[in-house]
Amino acid sequence: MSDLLKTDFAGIPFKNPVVLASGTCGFGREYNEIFNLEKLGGISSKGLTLRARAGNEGIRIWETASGIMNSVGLENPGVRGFIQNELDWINSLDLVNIVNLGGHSIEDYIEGTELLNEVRFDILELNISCPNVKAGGMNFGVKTEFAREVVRKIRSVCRHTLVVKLSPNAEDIVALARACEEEGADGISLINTFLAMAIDINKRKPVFENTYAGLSGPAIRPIALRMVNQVAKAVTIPVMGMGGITSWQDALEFIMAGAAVIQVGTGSFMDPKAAPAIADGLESWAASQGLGSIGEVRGIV
Amino acid sequence: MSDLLKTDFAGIPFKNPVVLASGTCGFGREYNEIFNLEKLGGISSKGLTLRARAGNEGIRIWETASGIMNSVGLENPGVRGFIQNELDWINSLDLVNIVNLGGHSIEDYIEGTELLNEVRFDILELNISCPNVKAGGMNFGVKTEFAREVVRKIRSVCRHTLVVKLSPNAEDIVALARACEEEGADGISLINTFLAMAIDINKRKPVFENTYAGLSGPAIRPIALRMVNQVAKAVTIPVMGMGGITSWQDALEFIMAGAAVIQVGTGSFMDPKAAPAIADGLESWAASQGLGSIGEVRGIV
Amino acid sequence: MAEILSNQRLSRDFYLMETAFPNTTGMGQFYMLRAWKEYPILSRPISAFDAGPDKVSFLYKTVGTGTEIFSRLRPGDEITLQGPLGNTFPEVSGSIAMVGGGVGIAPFNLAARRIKAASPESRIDLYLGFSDEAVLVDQFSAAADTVTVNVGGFITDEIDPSRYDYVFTCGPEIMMKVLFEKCRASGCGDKLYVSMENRMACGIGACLVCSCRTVHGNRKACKDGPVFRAAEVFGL
Amino acid sequence: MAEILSNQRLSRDFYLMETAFPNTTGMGQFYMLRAWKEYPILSRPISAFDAGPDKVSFLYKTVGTGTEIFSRLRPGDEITLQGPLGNTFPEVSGSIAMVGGGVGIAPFNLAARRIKAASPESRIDLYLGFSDEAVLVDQFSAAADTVTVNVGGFITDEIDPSRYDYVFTCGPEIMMKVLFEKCRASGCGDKLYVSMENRMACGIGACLVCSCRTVHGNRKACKDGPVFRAAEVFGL
Ligand SMILES: Cc1cc2nc3c(=O)[nH]c(=O)nc-3n(C[C@H](O)[C@H](O)[C@H](O)COP(=O)(O)OP(=O)(O)OC[C@H]3O[C@@H](n4cnc5c(N)ncnc54)[C@H](O)[C@@H]3O)c2cc1C
Ligand SMILES: Cc1cc2nc3c(=O)[nH]c(=O)nc-3n(C[C@H](O)[C@H](O)[C@H](O)COP(=O)(O)OP(=O)(O)OC[C@H]3O[C@@H](n4cnc5c(N)ncnc54)[C@H](O)[C@@H]3O)c2cc1C
Ligand SMILES: Cc1cc2nc3c(=O)[nH]c(=O)nc-3n(C[C@H](O)[C@H](O)[C@H](O)COP(=O)(O)O)c2cc1C
Ligand SMILES: Cc1cc2nc3c(=O)[nH]c(=O)nc-3n(C[C@H](O)[C@H](O)[C@H](O)COP(=O)(O)O)c2cc1C
Ligand code: FES
Ligand code: FES
Repeated sequence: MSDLLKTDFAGIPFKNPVVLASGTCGFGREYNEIFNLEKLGGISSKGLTLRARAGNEGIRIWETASGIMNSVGLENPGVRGFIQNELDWINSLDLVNIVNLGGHSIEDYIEGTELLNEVRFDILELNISCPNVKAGGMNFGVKTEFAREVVRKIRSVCRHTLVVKLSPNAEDIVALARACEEEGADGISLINTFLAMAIDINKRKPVFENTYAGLSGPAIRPIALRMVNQVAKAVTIPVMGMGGITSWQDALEFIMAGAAVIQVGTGSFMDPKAAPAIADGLESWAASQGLGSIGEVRGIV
Repeated sequence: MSDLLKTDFAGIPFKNPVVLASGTCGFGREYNEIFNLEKLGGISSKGLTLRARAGNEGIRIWETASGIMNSVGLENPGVRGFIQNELDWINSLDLVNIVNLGGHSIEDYIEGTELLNEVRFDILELNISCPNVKAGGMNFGVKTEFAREVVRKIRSVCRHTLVVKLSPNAEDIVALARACEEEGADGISLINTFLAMAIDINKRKPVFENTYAGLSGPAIRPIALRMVNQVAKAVTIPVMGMGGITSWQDALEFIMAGAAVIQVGTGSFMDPKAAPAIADGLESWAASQGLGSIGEVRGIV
Repeated sequence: MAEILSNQRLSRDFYLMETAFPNTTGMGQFYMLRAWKEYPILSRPISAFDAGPDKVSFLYKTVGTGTEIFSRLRPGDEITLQGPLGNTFPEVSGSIAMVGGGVGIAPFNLAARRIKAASPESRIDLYLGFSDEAVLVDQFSAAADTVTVNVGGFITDEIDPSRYDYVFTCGPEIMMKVLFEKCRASGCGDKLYVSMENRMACGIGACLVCSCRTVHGNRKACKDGPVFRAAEVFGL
Repeated sequence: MAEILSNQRLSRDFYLMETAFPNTTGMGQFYMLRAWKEYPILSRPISAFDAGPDKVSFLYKTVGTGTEIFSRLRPGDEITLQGPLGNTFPEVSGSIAMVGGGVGIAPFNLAARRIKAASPESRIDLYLGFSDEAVLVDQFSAAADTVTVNVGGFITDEIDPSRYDYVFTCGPEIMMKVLFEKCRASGCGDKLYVSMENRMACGIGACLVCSCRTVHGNRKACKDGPVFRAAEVFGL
């Protein structure tokens, strides 16, 4: 791989701007059996919470037109479990190690961040937006002022590069992104899943036990792209864009819209090698256009 | 057609709850050549503005994964043109005649409403949410307090049954719906299209001249359904639900989520007879379940 | 629903598909074609290449999702046809040139045949421009008096519009504009009729996504067109 | 990519599809199948019905979009197979019952053959429950010692679990639970192995949408399963 795709993100060098999205790739071990993970720029871990969680009951996945709804509910081994069993392995790989942290209360976020302060990785991706946790996890990502408060508190303790992951369910995603920047976030990633619903008409009940669940995939790509464009124009910190990216052409749209790095989630379910194929495709395109660096087309729209 | 599907909506009787959505069916003449429009409960006219508009330049339609983006920009003959050339014909049909009114300023809305006060039709559907009009049309539908102001002013002049059509781009769609109810709206319809974006990577430019355009179709159905459910639970006035409905099963999900009436937009492009097929399908289902009325399952989720 | 009678590959990306469908199609009219249920959303507008009482055939080029699905259909498969839709080329007689670029040649088989049938004394010269490989030249030759083929160049270079009473054209917008300028330059811009291939959704005049700006205000490409006087759409 | 060798309709909604694919598939393992590009999003998990060094075949039932696309594939078409995935039934010997309900019978052709090949002295009784029409009974008969077929009733009524060293089952969750209760009642709940058909997205253990609650905490149906001791998943 040439240098065409090298990307600096808030001082962290990515060999290419392609990252596996949180929650869709575990801690990378499984995909590493399918392709060499080091072909990618980075990986974002399954969303961690301070304590281990068993996740939600009932159906966790439902297909919709060009989308999927999930209600995993942050099943994860907890920050300590992650540090014990996964961290060293990910650190042994030559890629950017992004740790995704979710939470249900500011206290949990802070304690999780403090535990993570003690270990080495590249970026903390603060998920203030998981729609599958009933107990309020959502609210931090909806109202600008709640988001501001979490980011301020986490920033004051966090020793890592801090990226805040935004929810498309935010009331005003642009204002919220600006608040994150003001509070010292080093970058923004967006979008998490859309709050959505499905009903089983035979049972006359919601499909999901939590009634609502999170929609991702190509269906929502045009909305995600618009939000990435709006946010990238509004902040000066770099942006990681995601939402329905399945091909290098999709990825390029996000880059042209202003994303420095892109993440691939649902796309990996359609083709487990989607992410490395996107990196290859971007590189061929950049070469074919005679670019010196992919950065030349970033944000040109 | 039996009485199974009869639906009262804010005192207006619908023979069935299936309506063609604004902007996707002109003023009904073309679809009436394909099926008998009177098979439907109603039709919502192309969005009118006080004065005739030529609409937007450039590409107006773009396909996305299970969705379409449009940027028609309210091309319409104006309220007077509509009254002169279309109204009598629609009134001659046995169905609920819904007139959709858009606007760019409160003054225009008021003047349009006053002109419409002079003529006969069943429901005024106030579109406070068209994303394709640069000059602010959007804002009324985003912020609760702006919406409240328009609805208050229009309510004070409007002599027709007033339904307010909400945008999924609203900051807080539930609060906004409540504000509409408080200001005297007789019903709510939702959702209009999602603000979205597409980029032509070869031209390195947005596909649409206005950069953003409105996303509709099955792609956004799960989000629309969630919003309809939230709004239907939050207000006591009746709700018209729409967003990606293509089959009677989809329609039934919206009804179970709380919609009294449903509208079909993009679905008609997939099958021009989608709307009457939905009415037939709902009726067979209601009969097969031994219901006395479709109202028995409304809002049961 | 119509049954596919044949679906033949003519070149790298041109196909000819014949379907069983009762119709009375005018020259220049099109159908909305759909060979899938949910994905993609929109049906695809394709001109009638030929049409008899119970058959319609289509000449199409694979450019994306929809046309690629068409190319995989086999005899016996079903396809949904909505149409015929739109207006027709004017039923004129005299000496007529028909200039097609790429798959824009499609309507001129039917157009040439129809005009010849109505006024056998008319003279029809076909100009067909291809980017890599000519197709169906024999078939077109049987329909017209002469056929001029250009591969890889500019078909508009081959024609002298002043020699004709009418010129019909269909193809890339840029080609049609060049031809219009050529006609205008030789003082006969009003002879030229164009078939506009705007993107469409409903195909029947209800949604206004296909609007053409014309000197007489907006017109719907699907219903008022696809055929317009060139001066109406390019004369602005 | 694998080539379809045959794709045969067996009854109203059961199909047997044979594909050319090099593999070493264990009994009870499955593949993620995909015969489309973008729509629907997810690939479909289907158990191996039979597997040789360079062929895998699948017994499937058409229930929705994905399986209907499979049913339209013809010999020579291509399909994407990801796998083999998941764990296998335990390699046991002795007297073994295999109880399949509906298309849940699929894994037991391979399972019966593999166990017979490894320990020819083992006795295998197959119990196949169908809702409307029995299929492939000859093929199953060749793989096992006895085959008991039930159409339209409860296959779980036919079996006396206490007669067996092991019982394997796959089918609707309600059927598997009934069987587990039956085994437990006759004091042999620990003999029973179930294959769980949870909804899946990644199929490889990365996304956690297929989690099973077990007595040992969550397990991934796609990676730790699909085969579990029944007492682990139903014994809660
Ligand atoms: C009235 C009319 C008659 C037509 N007649 C024919 C015909 O006889 N034969 C034929 O092959 N084609 C014809 N077309 C064009 C044809 O409709 C498009 O090529 C087709 O819709 C592309 O579909 P797709 O899914 O394969 O491509 P998509 O995946 O939708 O798009 C692939 C490429 O085609 C472009 N495209 C998409 N829609 C159109 C369109 N409406 N016009 C021009 N470019 C488009 C896109 O920008 C993209 O670059 C006609 C179009 C119209 C409006
Ligand atoms: C490990 C495993 C092995 C399987 N082996 C086989 C097999 O050998 N043969 C076979 O025919 N099927 C098998 N299945 C079930 C098969 O995966 C589903 O029937 C298939 O995914 C349905 O896809 P569809 O697009 O046709 O239906 P959809 O349109 O997705 O759904 C149609 C109906 O099927 C139900 N459904 C969807 N996915 C599943 C699922 N994973 N499990 C149960 N019900 C579901 C839906 O609720 C719906 O009612 C297996 C499933 C798993 C998890
Ligand atoms: C099964 C699943 C699990 C997810 N879990 C998490 C998570 O734990 N933390 C998080 O920040 N985002 C999570 N997400 C959201 C994705 O990281 C991503 O933001 C979203 O799916 C949009 O991208 P996509 O359309 O490419 O999937 C999850 C998504 C899916 C589909
Ligand atoms: C081409 C097009 C034009 C539209 N024009 C209008 C309009 O003039 N006024 C309006 O209120 N909604 C308009 N809409 C929005 C639809 O009425 C509807 O709210 C939206 O498309 C979601 O429903 P659907 O997914 O069934 O299409 C338009 C939608 C489309 C696709
Ligand atoms: S395509 Fe709908 S009006 Fe022409
Ligand atoms: S399907 Fe993804 S973990 Fe099992």
